[in-house]
Amino acid sequence: MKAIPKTLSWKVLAALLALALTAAACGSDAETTTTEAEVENSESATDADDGDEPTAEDDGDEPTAEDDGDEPTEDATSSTGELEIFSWWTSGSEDTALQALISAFQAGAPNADIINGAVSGGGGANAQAVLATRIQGNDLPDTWQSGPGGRLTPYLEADVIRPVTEVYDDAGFRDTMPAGLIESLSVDGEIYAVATGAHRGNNLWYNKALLDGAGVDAPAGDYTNEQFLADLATLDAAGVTGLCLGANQAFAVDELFENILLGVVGPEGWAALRDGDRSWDDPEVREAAEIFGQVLDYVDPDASALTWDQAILRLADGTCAFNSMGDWAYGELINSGAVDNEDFGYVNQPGTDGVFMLVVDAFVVAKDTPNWDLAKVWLTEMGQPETQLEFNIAKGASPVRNDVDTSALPPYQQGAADALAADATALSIVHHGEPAFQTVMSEAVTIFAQTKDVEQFVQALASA
Amino acid sequence: MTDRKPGSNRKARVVGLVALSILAVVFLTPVYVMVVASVKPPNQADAIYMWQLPESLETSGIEQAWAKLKPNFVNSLLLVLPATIISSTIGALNGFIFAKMPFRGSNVLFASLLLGMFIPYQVVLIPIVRFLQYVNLYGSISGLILVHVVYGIPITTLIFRNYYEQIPSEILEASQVDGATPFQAFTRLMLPLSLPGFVVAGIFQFTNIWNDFIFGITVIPDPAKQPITVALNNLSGTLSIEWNAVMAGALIAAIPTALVYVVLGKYFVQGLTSGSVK
Amino acid sequence: MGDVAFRGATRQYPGSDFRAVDELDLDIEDGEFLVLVGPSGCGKSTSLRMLAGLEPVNSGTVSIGGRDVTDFAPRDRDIAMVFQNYALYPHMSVADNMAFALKIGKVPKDERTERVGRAAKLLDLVDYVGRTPKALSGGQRQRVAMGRALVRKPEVFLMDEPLSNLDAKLRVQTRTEISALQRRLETTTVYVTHDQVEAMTMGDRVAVLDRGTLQQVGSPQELYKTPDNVFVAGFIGSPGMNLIHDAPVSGTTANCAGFEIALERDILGRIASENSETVTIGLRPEHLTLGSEGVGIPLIVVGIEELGADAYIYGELMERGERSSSLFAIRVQGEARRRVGSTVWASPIPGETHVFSTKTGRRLNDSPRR
Amino acid sequence: MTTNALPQSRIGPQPKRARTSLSRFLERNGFRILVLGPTLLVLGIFVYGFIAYTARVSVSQWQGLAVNLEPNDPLMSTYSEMLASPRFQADIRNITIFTVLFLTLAVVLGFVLAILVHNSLRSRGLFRGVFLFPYSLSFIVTGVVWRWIFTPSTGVNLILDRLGIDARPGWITDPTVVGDVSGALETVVPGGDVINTQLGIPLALIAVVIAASWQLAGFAMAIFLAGLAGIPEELAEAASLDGAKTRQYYWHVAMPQLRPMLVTILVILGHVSLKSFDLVVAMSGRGPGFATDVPGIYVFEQTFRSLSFNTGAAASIVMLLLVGIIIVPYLYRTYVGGKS
Repeated sequence: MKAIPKTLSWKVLAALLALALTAAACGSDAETTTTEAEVENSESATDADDGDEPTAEDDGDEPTAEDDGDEPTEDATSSTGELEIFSWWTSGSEDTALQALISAFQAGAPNADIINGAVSGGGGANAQAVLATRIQGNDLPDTWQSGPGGRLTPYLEADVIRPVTEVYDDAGFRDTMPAGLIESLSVDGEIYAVATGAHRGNNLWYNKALLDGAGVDAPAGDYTNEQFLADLATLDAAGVTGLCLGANQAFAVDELFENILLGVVGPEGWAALRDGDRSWDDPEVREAAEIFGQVLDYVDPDASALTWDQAILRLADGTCAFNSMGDWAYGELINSGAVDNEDFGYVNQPGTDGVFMLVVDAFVVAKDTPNWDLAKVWLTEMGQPETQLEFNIAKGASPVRNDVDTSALPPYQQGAADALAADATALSIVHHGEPAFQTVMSEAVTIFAQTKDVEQFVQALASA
Repeated sequence: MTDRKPGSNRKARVVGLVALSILAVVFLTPVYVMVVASVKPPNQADAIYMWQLPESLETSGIEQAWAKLKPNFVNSLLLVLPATIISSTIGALNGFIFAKMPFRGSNVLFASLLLGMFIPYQVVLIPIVRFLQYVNLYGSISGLILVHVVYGIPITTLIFRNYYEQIPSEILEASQVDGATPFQAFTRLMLPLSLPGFVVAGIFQFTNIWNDFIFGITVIPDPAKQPITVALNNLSGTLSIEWNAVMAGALIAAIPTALVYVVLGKYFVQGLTSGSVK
Repeated sequence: MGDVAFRGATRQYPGSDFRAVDELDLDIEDGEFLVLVGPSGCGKSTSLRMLAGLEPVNSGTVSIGGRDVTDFAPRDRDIAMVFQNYALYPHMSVADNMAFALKIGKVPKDERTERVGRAAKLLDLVDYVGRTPKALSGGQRQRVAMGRALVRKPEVFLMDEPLSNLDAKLRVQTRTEISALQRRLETTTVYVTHDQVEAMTMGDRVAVLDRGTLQQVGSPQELYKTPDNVFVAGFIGSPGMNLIHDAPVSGTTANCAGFEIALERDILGRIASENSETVTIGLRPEHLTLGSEGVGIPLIVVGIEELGADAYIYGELMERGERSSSLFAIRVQGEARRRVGSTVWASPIPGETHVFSTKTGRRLNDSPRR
Repeated sequence: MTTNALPQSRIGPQPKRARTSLSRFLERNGFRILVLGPTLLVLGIFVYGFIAYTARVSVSQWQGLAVNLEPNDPLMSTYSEMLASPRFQADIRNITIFTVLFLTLAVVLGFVLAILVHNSLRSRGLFRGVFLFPYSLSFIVTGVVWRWIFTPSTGVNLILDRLGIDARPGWITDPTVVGDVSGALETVVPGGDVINTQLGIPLALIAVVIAASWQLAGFAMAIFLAGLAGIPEELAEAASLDGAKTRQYYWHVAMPQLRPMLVTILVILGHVSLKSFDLVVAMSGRGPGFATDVPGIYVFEQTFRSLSFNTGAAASIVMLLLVGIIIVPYLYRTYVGGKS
């Protein structure tokens, strides 16, 4: 047996050194390939790291520090400095859409830099965790992605966002955006966010070939839950799995229930439930739960292993006939090579014809931001028709302005945009409920999916 | 090796090799899935096609992943190397004290130190951010290093304590009699004998810190300074996920850790054999 | 000056009710070779470790060269130690092992090399200085451990059973070498062993410990000839002293399995003052002769240990018609062998009888008393 | 050398003994203090300080983004509500079962791998690398791969079919909880129906156990390998002469020798297991009927999704207590009660 070679420790050291050198080499590469907007920033970061003085660079991006101190002296316009934006759009179409917003901003404020802080994962859950932590640390981005309705409540309670009403007034958004939407972004007469676009949540997608094969008529606008259940039964008898569901993610199951509920209670009932004017112990909620329970009987047995995108792909490849999912599914279907109105069709969730379940992306602004001027540019540019168009083409959503020329949009989105302008709206609870209630509902849905205990279910909702 | 040793006769060897090969295939199955998915076009990188070989090699996933991960790769190295070395060294010193210089109450202290490993990290995020802001390290790699070092200490201490227990105390007593101070005993005797301990602790810390996501994301808000896991996570969007890029990214991100195993794996075993005094 | 003194030195391990070393008082002279001997668990190693500073002293003091070193760290005591398992530094070469203490002590390199070289030569290790301990035989390792102590030129050498890991032949050889070396260097040496032969052959003086208490200290001859108590009597000597417990005293004699041994008057006086009716009689094997039938102590032969020139007959004592379990040894010479199973009669040589108190185990003979 | 020299040394204090008790204390303990001091300081803050903070939050009214440390009324109401919730009960059940199964499988697998690799004369390094590789991957991605594999209609079941194994387990989609003892328990528990979940083994967890073991068995193997290498060959030879079969040797001779390694593995994997989050989120999420939900997810969702900071904090305190119940007696026995 040999003793430890003395040289061994040197070998290890050498290996570490090699790693470090690789790091350095990659580092120099990195500087040349970062996007223009980040170049300055990442260079300074790398330099500082090399110098081993990480504390020194902090001052650079802490919003509380008066950044304007050094730079604005060179250029006296207010449109300089850095704007940190924070979202959960990091990849694919979402990233493309975000870049549209960023270029619009850069056109409006050519001397300003953008720090694009984005954290993906868990349907924005990671990003929200980071935000919650940063709020506790009083270190907020200048502007961040949020939703309307209950999503704004925690920020307002913590007093960390500021009204942006003046943007609406200055840019004339009030006249061009749906009142219902503006309402959902408002509290006590002040508006707190600008929307980038709206997704429709209450779509029922179906595989045309499967329905035909089982002798089921393609659903039309007046589709009812009775018909839906009958069709599911017919499909089942024909050996076809009725419903795809991405139950691996809780939100997909929640959304199925939400859509069924909207079909039963209608837009007014929905608003009443949301506002607390109606109890969740309501007979109509029970009825919706009953239907939900029956629908679940036809769900793909693989559902718990599938994410929403896998579920919609299963619909495209003919594994199952229906899927209830927001219209972000459309892009996924098209990407998979399926053809609209040929391979798949869509209809509003039974009973929700003429209602638009709103799933909205919007940006709020930090109350104490030193870069309010830049934030104003950001929000104003975001609401411009061209930006809205470009953003929503990429994102697969509908512009929230009613004066956008939607002819440039693909057929589905044209229809959705028109519907947004014409239909009654309901604000999604799954996406825009108050966080605490939303969690309770989600847990109740998960339990109900196993127990089918209507009483327990409505009690859980009612007591939340 | 003699044939009398259990497990070393020819038949056992063949059976062993067969068993190993089967296990290796089983172990590599998920890796196969990853590799295959990473060279497919995005819409083919899904469970439905998971077993199928790609029709043609598509490098877009790899390119996309590399482009996005490259800058953060460097950050991770700048983070992981010092954090691993520092926490292992502190663990070695602590382990030395607990194993070879016990004192009244040292076992209670050690046990309460170990409890630190079990803190659910989610719940300390907010205090961490506040603390780091207080000491002016928030948002910096140094701050992240500090966090990883602190939460690494219990584990490295445990590893080194268990390792040092195996080294006969007489060696240390001999050094005491030979006039060495505790510090000299540590640097001249224990450290040269500690390589296997460092390999175990180092592997664990390197992998843990390299793959950490939750601290990286909360302590450093600036994307230019974030570690690779955050960038890897960001390869997938919220509503659109290209699994080919994510899988390729995961493989790229695994290179340094895998490299560490290849380089150190040998010494992991070798070091201990030659280090023992029995 | 390398004299050593224990004063009431006591060590009690935490959580133990028992004192590993109980108020040890012991003086070791400069240049002396003192052996601490006793059965395992007697406290001999603990005593040595207290002297080395490896074990704290709960009460009492330890001093070296007149300095109270009780609270000193080992490195401040100017001692060198050889451990039972040698405790060589596994990652260092033989030379580095020996030079370690000098390096720590900032001895200049030239002198270091010179001293290590001399030690290596002395210990016949010259060819091995570049090897690591792994590559050495047991005997070589033992010599390295010695060498490591030697190069230090300390006030005191401490050796903790340094020969126990060697085979029998090597042990005898090394034993002589160590003794010779010590005599040459004249460095105070405290040597721990459980082997009384080692103790008797090596020590200038021997200290016998049992259950944490010092039983007797003296030259090997003193211990052999005038053991202070039953324990020392039984422990020292190979085979040990034959002991007959609870021998009833009547008149001027003690009855050993039917054989009456006459007791001197002053012994009888001490028995009387103790208010005791029995004594323990001790007889060395060489102080017994084979008597004719009916004369002496009756024994049934259970075994014979043939040593060539002479032999030991081991027999079981017949007490009141029953065999006792304790073995009796008789040294016989020449042709005086007996069959196993036969009965022999052992008759003590007058004047060579040791008498101990039944109650205290202490020696009752009139002898140079301590 | 005589005794009369000694009293002197007692009376006339030696220069070195003249030091104050403080300096003597420092001389003896200086190194310990120097080493452990900083560790204790930072861990005091980062572990115990933060635990205290968390405990305080858990009895506060803090919900929403604004810090609110007002004590709750009644003080423990967050706990009582949480402990009664079916989800949290399921989480406790899951994490307990998961930890037991995962530790068993990972240790056994790691041990078997270590023996095989240790005894393989050829390609030792290659195999070691193969088995260790999963450990280098990020949970967030391996979870996805394993979700694919355990998707019943497209994953591993296809391979089982191909191999002629006629079982189509539901894996992570299986909501079944076998061996439910909650009914039986409630007859024992005074007060009746405090148990709002099925106390049994959720089958969906087994898939997660397999995935976690796949990822971490290599680490266990590596540590066992190091341990095996440290066992002297004579032991194997002696065992062989004593007539031990290979299996008996490893069980009766090698395993006891590896006990310190086993402790290291159990503690390290145990804490990984109890905190599991990433893997489960990416793989099975909550699972059907919370069959694979774990406290880690609960803490995250309560804290950052529901913004119920008090509930999240309470859940993590309960997690810590759970750990405490399991680990503290063990730590005590191993490190405090035993040898000193």
